Amino acid sequence: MITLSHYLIVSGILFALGLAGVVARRNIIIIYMCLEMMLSAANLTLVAFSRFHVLAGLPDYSAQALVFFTITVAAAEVAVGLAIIVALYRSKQSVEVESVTKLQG
Amino acid sequence: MTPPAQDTTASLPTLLLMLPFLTALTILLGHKLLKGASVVLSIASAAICFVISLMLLDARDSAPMLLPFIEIGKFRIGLDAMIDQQSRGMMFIVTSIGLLVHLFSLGYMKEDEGKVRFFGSLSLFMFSMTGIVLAGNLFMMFIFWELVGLSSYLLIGHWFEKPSAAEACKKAFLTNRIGDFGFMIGILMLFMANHGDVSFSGLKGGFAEGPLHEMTQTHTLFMTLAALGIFMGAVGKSAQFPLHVWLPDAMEGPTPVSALIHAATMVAAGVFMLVRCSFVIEASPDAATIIAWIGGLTALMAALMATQQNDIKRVLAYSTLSQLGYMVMAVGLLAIQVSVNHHEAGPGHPAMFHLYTHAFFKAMLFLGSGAIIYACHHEQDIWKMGGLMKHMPVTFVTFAIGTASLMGVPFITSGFWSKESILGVGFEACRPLFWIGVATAMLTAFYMTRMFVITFLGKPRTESAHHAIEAPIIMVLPLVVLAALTVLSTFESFNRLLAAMIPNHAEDHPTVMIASIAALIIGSSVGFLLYRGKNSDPLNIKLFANKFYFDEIYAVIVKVLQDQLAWIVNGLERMFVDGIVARLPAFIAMRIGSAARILTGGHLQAYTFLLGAGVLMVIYLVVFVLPQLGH
Amino acid sequence: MGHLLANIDLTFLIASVVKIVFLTFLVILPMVAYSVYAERRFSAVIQDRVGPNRTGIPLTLFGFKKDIQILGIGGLTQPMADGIKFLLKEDFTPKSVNAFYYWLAPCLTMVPALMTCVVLPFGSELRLSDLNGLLSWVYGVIGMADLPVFSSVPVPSVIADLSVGPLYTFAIASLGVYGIVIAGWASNSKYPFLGGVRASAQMISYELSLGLSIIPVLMVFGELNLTKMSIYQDANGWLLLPLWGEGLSLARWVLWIPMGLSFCIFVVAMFAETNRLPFDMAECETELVAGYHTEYSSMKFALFFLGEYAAMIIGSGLAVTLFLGGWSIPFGPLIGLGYSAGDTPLWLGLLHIGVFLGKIVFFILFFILIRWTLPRFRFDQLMKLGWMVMFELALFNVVLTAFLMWLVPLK
Amino acid sequence: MPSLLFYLFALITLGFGLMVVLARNPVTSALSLAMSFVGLAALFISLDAFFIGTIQILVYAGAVMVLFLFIIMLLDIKAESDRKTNVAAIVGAIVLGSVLAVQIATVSAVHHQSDLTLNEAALNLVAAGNQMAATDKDLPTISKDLKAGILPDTKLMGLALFKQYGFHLQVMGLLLMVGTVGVVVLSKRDKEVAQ
Repeated sequence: MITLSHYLIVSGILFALGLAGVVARRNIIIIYMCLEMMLSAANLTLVAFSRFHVLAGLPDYSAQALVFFTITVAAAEVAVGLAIIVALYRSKQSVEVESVTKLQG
Repeated sequence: MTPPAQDTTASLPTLLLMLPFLTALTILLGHKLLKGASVVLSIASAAICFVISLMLLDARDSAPMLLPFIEIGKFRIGLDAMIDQQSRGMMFIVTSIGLLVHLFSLGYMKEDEGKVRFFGSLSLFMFSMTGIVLAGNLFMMFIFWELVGLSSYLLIGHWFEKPSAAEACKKAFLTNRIGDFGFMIGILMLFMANHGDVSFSGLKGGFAEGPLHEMTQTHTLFMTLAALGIFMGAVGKSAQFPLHVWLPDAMEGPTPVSALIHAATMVAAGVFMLVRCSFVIEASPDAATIIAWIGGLTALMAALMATQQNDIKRVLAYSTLSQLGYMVMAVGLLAIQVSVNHHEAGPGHPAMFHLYTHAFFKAMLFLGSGAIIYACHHEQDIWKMGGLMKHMPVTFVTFAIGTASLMGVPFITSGFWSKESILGVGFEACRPLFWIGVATAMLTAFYMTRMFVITFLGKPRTESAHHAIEAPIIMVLPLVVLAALTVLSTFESFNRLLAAMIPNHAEDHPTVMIASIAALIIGSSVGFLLYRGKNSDPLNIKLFANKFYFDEIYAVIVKVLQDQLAWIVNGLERMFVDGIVARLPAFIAMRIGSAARILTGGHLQAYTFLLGAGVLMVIYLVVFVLPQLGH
Repeated sequence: MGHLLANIDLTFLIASVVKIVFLTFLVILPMVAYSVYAERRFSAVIQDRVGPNRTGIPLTLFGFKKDIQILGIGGLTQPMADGIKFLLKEDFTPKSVNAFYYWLAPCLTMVPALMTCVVLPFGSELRLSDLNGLLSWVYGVIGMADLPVFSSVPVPSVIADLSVGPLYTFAIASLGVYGIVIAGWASNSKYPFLGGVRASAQMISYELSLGLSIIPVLMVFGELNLTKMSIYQDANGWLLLPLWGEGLSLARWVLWIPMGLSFCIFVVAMFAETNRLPFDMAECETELVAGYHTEYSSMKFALFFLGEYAAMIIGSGLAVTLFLGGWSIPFGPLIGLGYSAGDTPLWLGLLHIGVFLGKIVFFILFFILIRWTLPRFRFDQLMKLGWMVMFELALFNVVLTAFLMWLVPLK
Repeated sequence: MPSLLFYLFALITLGFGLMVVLARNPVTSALSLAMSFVGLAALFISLDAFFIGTIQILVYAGAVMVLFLFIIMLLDIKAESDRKTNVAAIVGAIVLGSVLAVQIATVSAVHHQSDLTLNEAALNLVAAGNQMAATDKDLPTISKDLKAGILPDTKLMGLALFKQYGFHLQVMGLLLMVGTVGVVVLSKRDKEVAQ
């Protein structure tokens, strides 16, 4: 049977994949996608906990409300982030992170 | 002496103080709206103030609180009035001359563009001066002292488009600042010595029996310095040597202003304050001696300078300086007399008496000169006038009365009596100063005769003088009133009103009277003989004409001192500010920064890697390590 | 599905598969095919032409004198002819395309369109036990009397009775945009690319109005289950035709105004979502040759077409279910044709399915009529309309509905 | 059987997730992520979170990923070439990712409820319905659904959002609005620069 830890492990692997992607990839857009993946992995954890934490015969909907908020924030974040990427592309003609090293000490 | 008839509440002095202020405020804020009405407003407020001061003449001595100002714990400063004989009399002088100057200005400034601004400033000046006169403590006096400085700055610089006027107002203000600085130090010293009480009554009590009494015994130098600090204020405001340089230049302002500031009020404020604080000076004889000598020196020097001036207003300005020197000398002399001879000081003070008589005739002279200048189409050089006796009879008569009074024509002029009382004190307290006073009196007679002869007698030297006609009635009226006051002030019955001003002098020594009459006769006859019918100055003494080169000397001193000081300060700054405060931390920060810059490669992935590694570490610690440690 | 995963049973699975096959292959795909035909005939009528009228069963190939025309109407076999033509044409793939995505794109268009239909209740329910008499007669005839018969529990005429019906539809429909975008991009050619970009911008923009427009409807129903909505409308009058049951109440008549507004917004947004004229910016011939499918040919091209028509049918189905009573017959309860749970005879269940399909056909004809009546918008006008008018209107409608429901509460 | 479905969807989620990280072509990455999200949505639904699952598809797969695709196509971002491969970053990523995965797996294993199965944590809808019918009289539809053994997921979600998290919801609205304004400002070309 499927247990809670099954879901948690899937979520953990997805999160690790996202993190690895963020570290390994150079394309900012893909880094962004990996971030979204990490957020979704966190969502999966939340939903799993929501379902396994039965409250008066029902799933714990507070966790799902949190997921809802996460998704909303992520949507806003994507919109702003992509706008920034477009602005970046306009000035650098590139979306590689190597081209954005102005903060270099 | 009439007994005080009525009780004084705080309302009359408050009204007296606030009315000009509100007027000034209204004019300042609403001048666009009010336009000509603001002139009427200003004059009305001056008139009301005059009426109030007349009402106050009958008031009883009191110290009403006008407004609470600052209260921090025990420390409190209030605007509290001190109504006594001195302030009542001074108030009368200030408001009466103020009102007359207002009226005179109505004619004199008729066509001026900044008329509204001028009247606003006048109201502000009246407010400040009222504050000084009413002040019951040194803080309040200092506040209004500064306000007087401000309003005189505004008035002298009324024609600020003229570079010389702009320079003059700046000079007056800066010079006053030096004096004010000393004044503030003096106040603070007294503040410290008297445990935070600087009200006049409190100080007086302190000197009689209190902390200050002990201080005068134990710390003589401290008290001398405090007295000199207070005196510094008077030096600035009353234009005593060495800060006298601003007063002649201040003649750049409109003539009514000269009359108001340099005859009756602002310069008198210094003397007024000295008399108020006379107990401070009396407590330290050294300071009294210095004050007396500075006064005498100023009187003599200014009289010498006045003999070679050609500008009618400048002659009067130097004569003012000279008379102020007289007054200051009187303060010092009386203090010497009180402290050395343990002569009990009476209610009246010779300096105040001279101030009071001088105020009237000097205001009249200034306004008269204003009328002359107005008639001669703003011509101020006396050598371009002449023969004005026929053209301006009223002015001539009033001017003659004023001149006589200033010279001290015996028995019939007020100036004679006040000068007599000062010389009398001098004769008793300090002989050298007495002779200086006599010399000054002689010089006064000389230069006044000179000016009078050149201006009014002989023939007109220029077209404008030829076509001069009597000034309009609004300008002549104040002259007549002032002349009447000048003459009246010799009469005992009139003097009763201003009892405080009249010194209860002892019988004068005959030497004094003989010496002063002789000085008058010698001075005026030499002047008359020398200048009658002349078209140019027979004497030509560069030293006097150039005012002893004071301005030039100051310029050099300031330049040299400033450069040296700047050199030292620059060196200090390089060493401390640049070196220790700025460069050293910058160097340290730079080293640390270049050590830390390895961490910030600007590579997003490296940052993320570090972040991820940190998260891993935290999880490891929280989940695996901490439970084992028993958390 | 948690329960479903745990308690999965074979009957349910088989019934679902039967329903999926029935709906997809026996209803939607033929309808798609005939929609194309209808479009051609309808446009011909509008333009005073004849249209395709000759295809029949080609008996002449076999030496007969005359082809047979089905039902005597020329051209009814045209869709089959078209299908054969598409299958037999050369499947040309340009050299510069990204081959994998070029292949993927048509599938991505077709699949979501068909997937959305699972939540549509296409009929009330089918009481198959009505057939038991017939069945046992057949069994008797073949001599095997002990074969199983249908249980008395009626089969609902919906594939998946989800509690998030409309949301699911929108979710899957929103995936449809991938097909167009990928097609435009993979073709590696500028007109398809422009078409793809336009299509994606347009579809994302109008999704907002589409979603917002049904919120008032959901508020009125208090439900997200499409089956329940249909049942309610059957008993109490359609949303846009509140003439019986509770529909005669004041509240429903007051709410008729925002519902009408919702319906208009929904239909307009539906046009934009399906890239139909007057909003077919993604493929407007005058500007973009043929838009995102310029480089496609043969069956792949046909799939785009099928996808578009399938989306149209599903959209119509949703509009019908939400606003026009779904499978319900007008005045059904009054004339004895209403639905009653577990007590609906088989013939009535079949009639309901027929009514549903009839409404969809009506809607498709409406789509076609609009296409051949209205001129095309300009792209900026389209976006402006979407963001500046439809969006605000839909938002306002939500507020209006809430206000009206507060003013005149429903029972 | 159900286990099979879970493994299928988990495989879809993780496999396409891996594709996102590995794919050279950004379009492949984006589409893989969309597919991964679809798998994730299925996992959500397997946890009875119908609403969240639908929203996951609607928002992420339907809108967010289309935006990504849109930007990728608009900026015409090409696949990365091999020459630029940063070995250190890749090694770091592999190490970090695997350590994190192992760590999370270990942490999940020590969770006190990690062995809980869905059957053990069964929902009791009828009881919940009865309770709700008793306490919340103004929510008849929810309790009716619950008593009928149906989970009215969306309604319960709405109840939680508007009853417990109303303020948070409004903050979200504000955030979205700020985001909208920010995007408009950011993507507006400076007219002078453009000239």
